Amino acid sequence: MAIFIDESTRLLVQGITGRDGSFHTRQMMDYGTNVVGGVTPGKGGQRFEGPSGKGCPIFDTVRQGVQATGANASIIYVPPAFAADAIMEAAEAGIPFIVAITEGVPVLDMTRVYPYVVEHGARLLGPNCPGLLAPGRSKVGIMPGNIALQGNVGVVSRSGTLTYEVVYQLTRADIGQSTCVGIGGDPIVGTNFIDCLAAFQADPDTRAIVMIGEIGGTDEQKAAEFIKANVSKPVVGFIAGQTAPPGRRMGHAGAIISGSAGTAAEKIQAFQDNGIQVMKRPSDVVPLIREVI
Amino acid sequence: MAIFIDESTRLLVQGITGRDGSFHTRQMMDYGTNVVGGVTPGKGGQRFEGPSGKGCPIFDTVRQGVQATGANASIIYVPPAFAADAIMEAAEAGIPFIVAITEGVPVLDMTRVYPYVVEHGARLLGPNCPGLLAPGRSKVGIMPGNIALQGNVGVVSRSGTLTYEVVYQLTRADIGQSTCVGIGGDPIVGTNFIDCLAAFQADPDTRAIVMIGEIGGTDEQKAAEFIKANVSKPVVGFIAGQTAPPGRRMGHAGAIISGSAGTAAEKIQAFQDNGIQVMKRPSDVVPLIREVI
Amino acid sequence: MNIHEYQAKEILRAHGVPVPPGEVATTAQEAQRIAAGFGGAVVVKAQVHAGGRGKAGGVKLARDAAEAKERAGAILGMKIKGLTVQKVLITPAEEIASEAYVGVIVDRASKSPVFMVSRQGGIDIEEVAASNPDAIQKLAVDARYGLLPFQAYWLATQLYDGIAQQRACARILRQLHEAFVASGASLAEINPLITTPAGELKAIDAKINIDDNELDRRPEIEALRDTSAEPESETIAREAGLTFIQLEGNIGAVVNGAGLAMATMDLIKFYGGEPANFLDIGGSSNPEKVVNALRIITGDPRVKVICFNIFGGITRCDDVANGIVEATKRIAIRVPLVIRLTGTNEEKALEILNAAGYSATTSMDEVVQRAVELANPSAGA
Amino acid sequence: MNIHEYQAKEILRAHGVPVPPGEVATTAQEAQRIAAGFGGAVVVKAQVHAGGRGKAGGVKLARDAAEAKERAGAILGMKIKGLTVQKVLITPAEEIASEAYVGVIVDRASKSPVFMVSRQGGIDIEEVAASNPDAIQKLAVDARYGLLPFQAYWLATQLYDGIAQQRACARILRQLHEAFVASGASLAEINPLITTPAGELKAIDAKINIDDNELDRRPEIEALRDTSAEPESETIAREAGLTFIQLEGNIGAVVNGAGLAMATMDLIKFYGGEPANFLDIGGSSNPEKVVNALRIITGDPRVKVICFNIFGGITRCDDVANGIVEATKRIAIRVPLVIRLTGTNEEKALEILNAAGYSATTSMDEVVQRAVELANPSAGA
Repeated sequence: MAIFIDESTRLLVQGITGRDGSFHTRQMMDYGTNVVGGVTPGKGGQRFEGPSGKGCPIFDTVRQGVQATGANASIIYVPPAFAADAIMEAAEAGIPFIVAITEGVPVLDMTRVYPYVVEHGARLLGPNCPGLLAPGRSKVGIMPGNIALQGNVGVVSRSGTLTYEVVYQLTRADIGQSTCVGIGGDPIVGTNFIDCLAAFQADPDTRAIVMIGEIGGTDEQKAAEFIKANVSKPVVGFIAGQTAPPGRRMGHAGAIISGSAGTAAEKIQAFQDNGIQVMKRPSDVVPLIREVI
Repeated sequence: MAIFIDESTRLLVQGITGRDGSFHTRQMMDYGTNVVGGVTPGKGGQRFEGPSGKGCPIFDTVRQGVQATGANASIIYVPPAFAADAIMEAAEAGIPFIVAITEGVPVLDMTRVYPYVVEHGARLLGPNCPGLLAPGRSKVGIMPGNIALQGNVGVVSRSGTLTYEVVYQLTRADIGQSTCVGIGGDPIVGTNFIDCLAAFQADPDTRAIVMIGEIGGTDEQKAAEFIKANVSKPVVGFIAGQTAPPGRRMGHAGAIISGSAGTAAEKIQAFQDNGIQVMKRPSDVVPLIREVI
Repeated sequence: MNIHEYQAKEILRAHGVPVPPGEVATTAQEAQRIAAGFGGAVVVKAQVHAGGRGKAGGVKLARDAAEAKERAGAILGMKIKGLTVQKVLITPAEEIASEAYVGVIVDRASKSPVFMVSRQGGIDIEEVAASNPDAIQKLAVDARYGLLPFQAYWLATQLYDGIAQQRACARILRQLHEAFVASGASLAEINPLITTPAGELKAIDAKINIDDNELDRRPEIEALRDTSAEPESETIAREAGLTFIQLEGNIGAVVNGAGLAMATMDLIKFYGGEPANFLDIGGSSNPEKVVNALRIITGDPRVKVICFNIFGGITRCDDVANGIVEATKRIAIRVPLVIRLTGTNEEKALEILNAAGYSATTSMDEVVQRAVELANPSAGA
Repeated sequence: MNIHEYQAKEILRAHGVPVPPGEVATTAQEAQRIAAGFGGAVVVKAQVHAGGRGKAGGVKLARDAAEAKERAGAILGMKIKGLTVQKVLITPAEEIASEAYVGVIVDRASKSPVFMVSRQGGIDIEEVAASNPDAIQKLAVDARYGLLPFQAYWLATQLYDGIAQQRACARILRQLHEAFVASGASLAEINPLITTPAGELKAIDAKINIDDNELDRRPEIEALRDTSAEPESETIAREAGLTFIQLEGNIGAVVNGAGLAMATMDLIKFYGGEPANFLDIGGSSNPEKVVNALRIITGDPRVKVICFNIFGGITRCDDVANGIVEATKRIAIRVPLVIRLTGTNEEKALEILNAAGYSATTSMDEVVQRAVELANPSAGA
């Protein structure tokens, strides 16, 4: 088992013929993900050639792609100006799980996209996220497949490359993962920590959880309270930005400290108050996870 | 029992100080409706004086009115330009049952209002409707109270004054009504025939139903199918506009025949096909209802 | 409210839709001058609020300016479905490779604007709907979001195969939707949307109907009303806040409420009479409305009796009674009035009428039967 | 992106908000001339991207044009939170009966724009939030519907008691919301919104922050960027597609991803070092970005070592390696480079680096410890 994706995932790639879309589609095919089709307006009817004889048909619209392939998940690599539309197109076509990799989506677009996705009964992961990886089963996103190892630790993170770092540390120590999920660092994302924590709690293959937060907002504090109330599995946490100067934006929209809300100290305190073991540096994940499983 | 309203209805009147609002508030108070407050921006804090020592406080906003009075229904008499906003205000304030009397609401306004009301878990009756009357119990609208008689026939109609005509015929024949509902003739209304038919079917005090439709659209045809499938109580039907010339708009937006859809003949056929007794003229309601109860 | 083709095209043009140029002429000479300005072949199109202009001979090709003058001369003044043509639109003739239909209406069932598109353009969408419903693709627009780009593109893929035309069509659909919303329309359609031999998309004919309820807040749209294109009695009625439709019979009817008015017409026919009109004085009562109603009805020489059927609700019977009394003072009414009044303030109304020498009944059957007898003494009820 | 007060006011004015007149001066003479044009007392306000201008002495009242010249002379060139004031706004002094706060931000928790209003205007809303949270009323706006009239009116009733001011405020709130959406803002506020002794509402100070992601589709907003009001290195970085923040230490860092970059800074501190910067080369890899990153970092004389921490995902390690090799050809790099590369195309990257004489590790702890040692030989890890 894994969360959100597994061997039955039938993936459609929106923006399959772009630079990033085509590169990562090949990577996903290589990993064994069942990529059933791609979407690029005007290229419907063509075929996408993947590695080792793999490939898939290309469609003009998601609706056509779903009708032809029975896709049940979609991943989006289109440029930011078109990302909101692509997400809504996937939701309207009945795709239940949508991953938006695209970075730079205007947040006001997301204020309309989010309710649209909810109304259509879909789950959105991202935008501005690395997607997710169920090691040995399916990869939907851009996480390097070779750094992960199948196992029983669930990883959830607001960051992209920092997630890889933690996963890499676990794998080098021979600690496998059930699913690694990057939820994205934008102010409005479709899936938050709590959604993932609840899914990991329900997943019989997950025995412990690593949660990687960063400065800005109060999602980690809320997640910590949720963990105390609803998660019986052990959780290890990390907060990036402990030494960031206050009041400056650190790269993504999420990483900003305004006033007293959202500092690393506050979040670490919330972790400690709710029984979550706190990592001082990424490599601490290994001893802390070893302690709990 | 009655449908949608009863003795526990606590009514707020939006537009209480206008010509129509103040007149009909007095009529409703006279009838015994529990009018708990009114709303007119800028007149908050004043008092509305009703008949025979009755009266109620006036508020600037619906939210304030609901907080102060615990209102659970609202009726709207504001001018058409403000009606959409008034309906949404009532829904947002948590009013579960909203009656919009206002005639002339732009239909594009309603395309946004309808989903808003649904999202807020409210029921809207109207707009451009006469409201409803549960004889002897409560009156929320503009139907003349003195033409109705408490009893066991449910009346539902797309028309205003034609409803009064039918109710009047019943009362003169000493046949009482459980609730008389005018759903309004606009293209987009909050409550349709089927909603009312389902409520009458569930209402133990209703033993037979009179349904008054008119030319235009396919609501009567759908209602007829619904009746066959879901309504065990006897239904008597009427369609206005049997002699209307095709292609002309007959007063309200609803009453237009375009192409072959929505003619009186088609609707009468649908009634007959689904076991509904058809009245040739309004006064036929009496013998037909006598037959079935 | 109906507006003319040339007005609808102006609105679409303002929203970016590719509409070929066109100018309106009210005389044959003007048509000639406009056609000469365009050069080459033009189409002369009757501007009239009626469907089926083409079949009625209201749309003609002219090879040159001289022929345009001749065509315009023939079309101007002709009657189409009872309406006199007073304006023609002159527009350059276009070469057509294919024709599509695109339109948007407010749909009762989905409570939304619904787009309809079809590769079968150039004929009435109702005909396509009847003969080949599968040739129409529909899409409901959630008004909270508007027509989304992917939806416009999907519709476009139903009409065109190449990406260039799909993109052009998607753009036109979004512009059409903007025009629809901005003008408070209940219907907006382009039919045909042609493809030229060079692959360009152009809107060759267009129709926009406006929701009457939008006019108060859109004076620029209200200003498009062409009162010369509708019967005068209907113009007077509308300005008086009445809904009036002229019919062929001899029994004038004054009723409050559209449903009751239709039922009254039906009942007149039921008892063997013929209604002279549909007239709804509406929900909000005002004695002046009654005066205007009587003025309009008495203007029809065929009317032999006037039948009031008023059921008071928001309309108050006393206001109507006052209107009747007032009207008899100001207008010479030479036909009998038969009156039915029931509902709000009924007693006051009866007092007012009795004081002025009128009687009234409370029965709709009775008043209609009486009217039929008076209109046509030979016919029994 | 931050814009200046005078720019924010221009946007609000364009949406109908009552904003008193104002002009920008870059010299004391110009300030005098503008003040003379207004006549009477004016306020001279530093235009700088930093909060707390008033406390820092950047906002001064001047009774006449001569005093305005003097005040402007004192404010122009002063430093507020490290930023030099290069422009002042001159605006007529207003009589104030009361001050309110109105603002709208994008809120993570409700995933919506949220309005905040308070009768306690003229001070930072953060202070009010801390000292008297009940003095702030909030309302989330469903972006599918926008700020509805009744919502604006409800907010207005929280600030004003009379209907005239409530209506005026509701109108301003709707205009503020329009400006917020039209400019792609993440924050828009009027503070204070004053009431004059005559009862008029006026926006006396305004702030709008723009979502950087909106700039591509809003060139007119991008054009408001004042690069003279930000550190030059940050301007260069932004134009190169990098996120760069200057810090105080001596270890330059080049990282991909904001989270990993922050974690790298944290780890530098953990091992006793001090980061010289935050630098994120972003998600989409391009060798040129690495060249630019090295160019910026090597421009800082304090930097003693440059630490690469790259974990390839959408960024490909070989692109980064190519960038490093390319940069060493084009820039004289006088400090040691320590490199960590893991992930997508890691092997190719190592080949490229080895061929150019560089080595790399795959351990973040190792590379950071090495950097700290090189920067500060006396401090042990």
